[in-house]
Amino acid sequence: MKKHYMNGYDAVSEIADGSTLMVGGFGLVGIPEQMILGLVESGAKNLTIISNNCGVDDWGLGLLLKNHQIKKMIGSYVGENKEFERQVLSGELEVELIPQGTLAERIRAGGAGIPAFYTPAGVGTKVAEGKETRVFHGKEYVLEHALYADYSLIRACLADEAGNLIYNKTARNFNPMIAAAGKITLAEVENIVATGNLNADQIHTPGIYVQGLLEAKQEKRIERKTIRNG
Amino acid sequence: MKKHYMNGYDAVSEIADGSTLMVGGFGLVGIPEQMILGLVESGAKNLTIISNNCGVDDWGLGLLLKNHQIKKMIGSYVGENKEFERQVLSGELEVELIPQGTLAERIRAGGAGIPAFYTPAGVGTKVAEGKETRVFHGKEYVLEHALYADYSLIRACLADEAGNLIYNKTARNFNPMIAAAGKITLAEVENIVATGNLNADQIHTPGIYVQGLLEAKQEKRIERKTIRNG
Amino acid sequence: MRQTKSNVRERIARRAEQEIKSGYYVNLGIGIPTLIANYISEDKEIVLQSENGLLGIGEYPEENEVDPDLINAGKETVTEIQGASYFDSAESFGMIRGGHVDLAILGGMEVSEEGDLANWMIPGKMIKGMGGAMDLVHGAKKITVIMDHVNKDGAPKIVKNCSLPLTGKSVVNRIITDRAVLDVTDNGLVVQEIASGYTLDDIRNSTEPVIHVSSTVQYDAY
Amino acid sequence: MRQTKSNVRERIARRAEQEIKSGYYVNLGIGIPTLIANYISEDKEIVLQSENGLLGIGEYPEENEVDPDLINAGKETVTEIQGASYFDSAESFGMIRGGHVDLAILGGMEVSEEGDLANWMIPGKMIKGMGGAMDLVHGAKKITVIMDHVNKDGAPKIVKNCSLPLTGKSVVNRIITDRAVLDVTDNGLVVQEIASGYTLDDIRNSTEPVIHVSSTVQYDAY
Repeated sequence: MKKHYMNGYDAVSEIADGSTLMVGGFGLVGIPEQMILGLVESGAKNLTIISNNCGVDDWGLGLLLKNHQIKKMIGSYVGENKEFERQVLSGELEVELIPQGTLAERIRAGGAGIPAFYTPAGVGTKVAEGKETRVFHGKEYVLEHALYADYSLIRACLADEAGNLIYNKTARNFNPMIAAAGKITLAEVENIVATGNLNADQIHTPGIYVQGLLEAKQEKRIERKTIRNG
Repeated sequence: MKKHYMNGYDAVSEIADGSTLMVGGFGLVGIPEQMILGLVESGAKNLTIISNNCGVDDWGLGLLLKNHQIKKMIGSYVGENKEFERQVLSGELEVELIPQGTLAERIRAGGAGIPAFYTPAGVGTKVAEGKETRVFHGKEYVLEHALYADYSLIRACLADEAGNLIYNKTARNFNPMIAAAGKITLAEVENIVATGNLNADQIHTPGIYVQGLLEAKQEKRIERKTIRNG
Repeated sequence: MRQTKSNVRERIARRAEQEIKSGYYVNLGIGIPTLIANYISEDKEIVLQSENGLLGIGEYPEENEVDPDLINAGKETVTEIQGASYFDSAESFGMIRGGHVDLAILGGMEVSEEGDLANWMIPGKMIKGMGGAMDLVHGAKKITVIMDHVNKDGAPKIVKNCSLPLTGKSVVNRIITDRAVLDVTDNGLVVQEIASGYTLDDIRNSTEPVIHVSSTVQYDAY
Repeated sequence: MRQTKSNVRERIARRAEQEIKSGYYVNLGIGIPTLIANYISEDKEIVLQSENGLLGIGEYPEENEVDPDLINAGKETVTEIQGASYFDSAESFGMIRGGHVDLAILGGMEVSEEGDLANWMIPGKMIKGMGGAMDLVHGAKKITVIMDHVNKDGAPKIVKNCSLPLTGKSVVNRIITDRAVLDVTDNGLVVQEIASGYTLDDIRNSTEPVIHVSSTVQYDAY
């Protein structure tokens, strides 16, 4: 039995100023919508956010940005909104950009007890500047370190009371690795079912990684609706 | 559409003497039974086998051992059979023992394009002798390298024609990582269904890792049958 | 014939489609490369990989098929083909980095004669991030870059050394432009095909580095 | 009272069970530690991890429940509890190495006063391999070793320095034997409990390193 939260604010209200948070999602897909709204409500400040993207002007992590709650953003593709650009240029917001695969692997490493690994991405570019590189099998690789978080906020489709999670389609993205890399992992899910109702072969995130559950309806805003015969 | 093989011999007949093979399974669970029998038939020699265990006297990789087809065994727990011991003591068989988690991670690294990583397992023991170690966050880690194979022989429960695989219970074990780490990956499965009949959210091994399929009935021998009221 | 912008894009996309062989697993970059999917011959069996965790991108959905949880790496709503699979981002980039994707077709701002690629940032402009491009250029078995042969000012985009920040060093195998197809080889750039409407001299004059000509070069190729 | 071998095992297992708190994820090593599962109090909610890819080991199966594809790390047929999940070996050891398992209870041949553990090989005897033990000792949040206090010849198994090849250096947090419970601390070994039938002197005489006594030491503890 994992702890249940009443709403987004309830889930995140203990997150202190200055915390490092990992937040699941790719674009607006698979983001913990209500927990992000809860953070807006709690007003936690000086947050370091590790997430692939930073939302849009009026949704997702963009809301925290607008509210000046983010001190540093670590991601692979940001700047989908004007406010992001403004805060970076004015020096209010620190940004660290990481190749997407390196970001995924660094988060995975954090959850899996691997402190560092070598990867080819970024070799010979700004990304590898000042970092150790090494040649294996005649090719150059750069040493990258694990990422960790005080809290991981993720979203899944289904959970059982034991905290086992199942994701829907491309809403899986960074969520499983982020689940494992947080000291405390809170999962926002569309439905919680009784333990025993999920097939053990089909669990994407085992309950061992999850400390709390929030059942909440999702808006699931679409960034770029593209239609076949549109 | 992946290539289909008629039987175990058909699947492995092109494997040349001196090849490096990864073979899925933990104990006798999740091993590609018919492809191992096919190798006995083909007689391929001087094989380097990377697999968690080495079968038992009369089943699994133990059959290749008995037939003197293995030059070197890389695994984490071997010696479940007398013949293994005899060949090691007589110098016929080379053995490299690796902590099980390091073995799993080195195979995963091979498939995922990570040439090397740091891990705590084995630090301060024989396993780390002669290897580079480094301190991260005050703890010592040892550098371990990716493993690769010419052929990966794995077993799954279900496949579709596109090579997507689903495993059953603890028969999953090393199979997914081994699937990704082989130049050529051949999957022995209990049933092949038409493409479109598997749920895309439930695939354990995406078809991109699989080059050939063999549908075959499995004996599934049990090493230690333990019964509640036995 | 004066080419419109959409003519040019279609010409490049149709030529790029020929790079894709039946049985290939392919990653098409965000933007123009994505358009290539519209031109893939129906008799080819192709699986498109999306780095956000989908193998088997289908067509854009009908209005009633739209699933907000199903997008491509460009964040467009898509569908899945039969035989598709979903996975997390670490698996997706393991798949890319591990050399399992046969071909990636990416856009480019500049390509050097040694195959360096710059396609992710312009100094002074807002940095958006490299997304998955830096992983893709080191992972896929073959990297093809598609772009206009020259920039808006008519200056070459194929250069001796990239002036923009690099996405990857020595990573490009083939360049397909509206004017030519060039391979990056150990002996420098080799022209394989010249598009209709252009001469070898046109290509030489609009390409900064020295180019070599393949013994099997095709004129009026596309 | 003279202890039979099975008496001794049961005593150790019952005491070790007290280490397991409700809500814990626990890995029980192969062999004697596996027996602890039989003594886990029913009012505790415990999830047992098996490094071959199962979270939620259940009881041994009834004859008609046996699934050859469902075993524990000791290769015994088992069942799954409600809420179980299966995963691959890389995920399983990521779970272990990443510090997500609350407690691992392992068998031991020797433990040193600094918490070094030797439990995987005896020189001169056939090497079977370390299996997952070297990963477990660095991963679980707490490592408890259970073993007889002395070997067959009556010699201490808790030693100043291990003579056998190590499984891990400075990894053991607590030792539970048939005679005592000892913690490995920065100030050396500290006796926390003494089993009935033994005195503090008995423990001192059968333990090679100097031992300290906790201010809250319990006698006749189990």
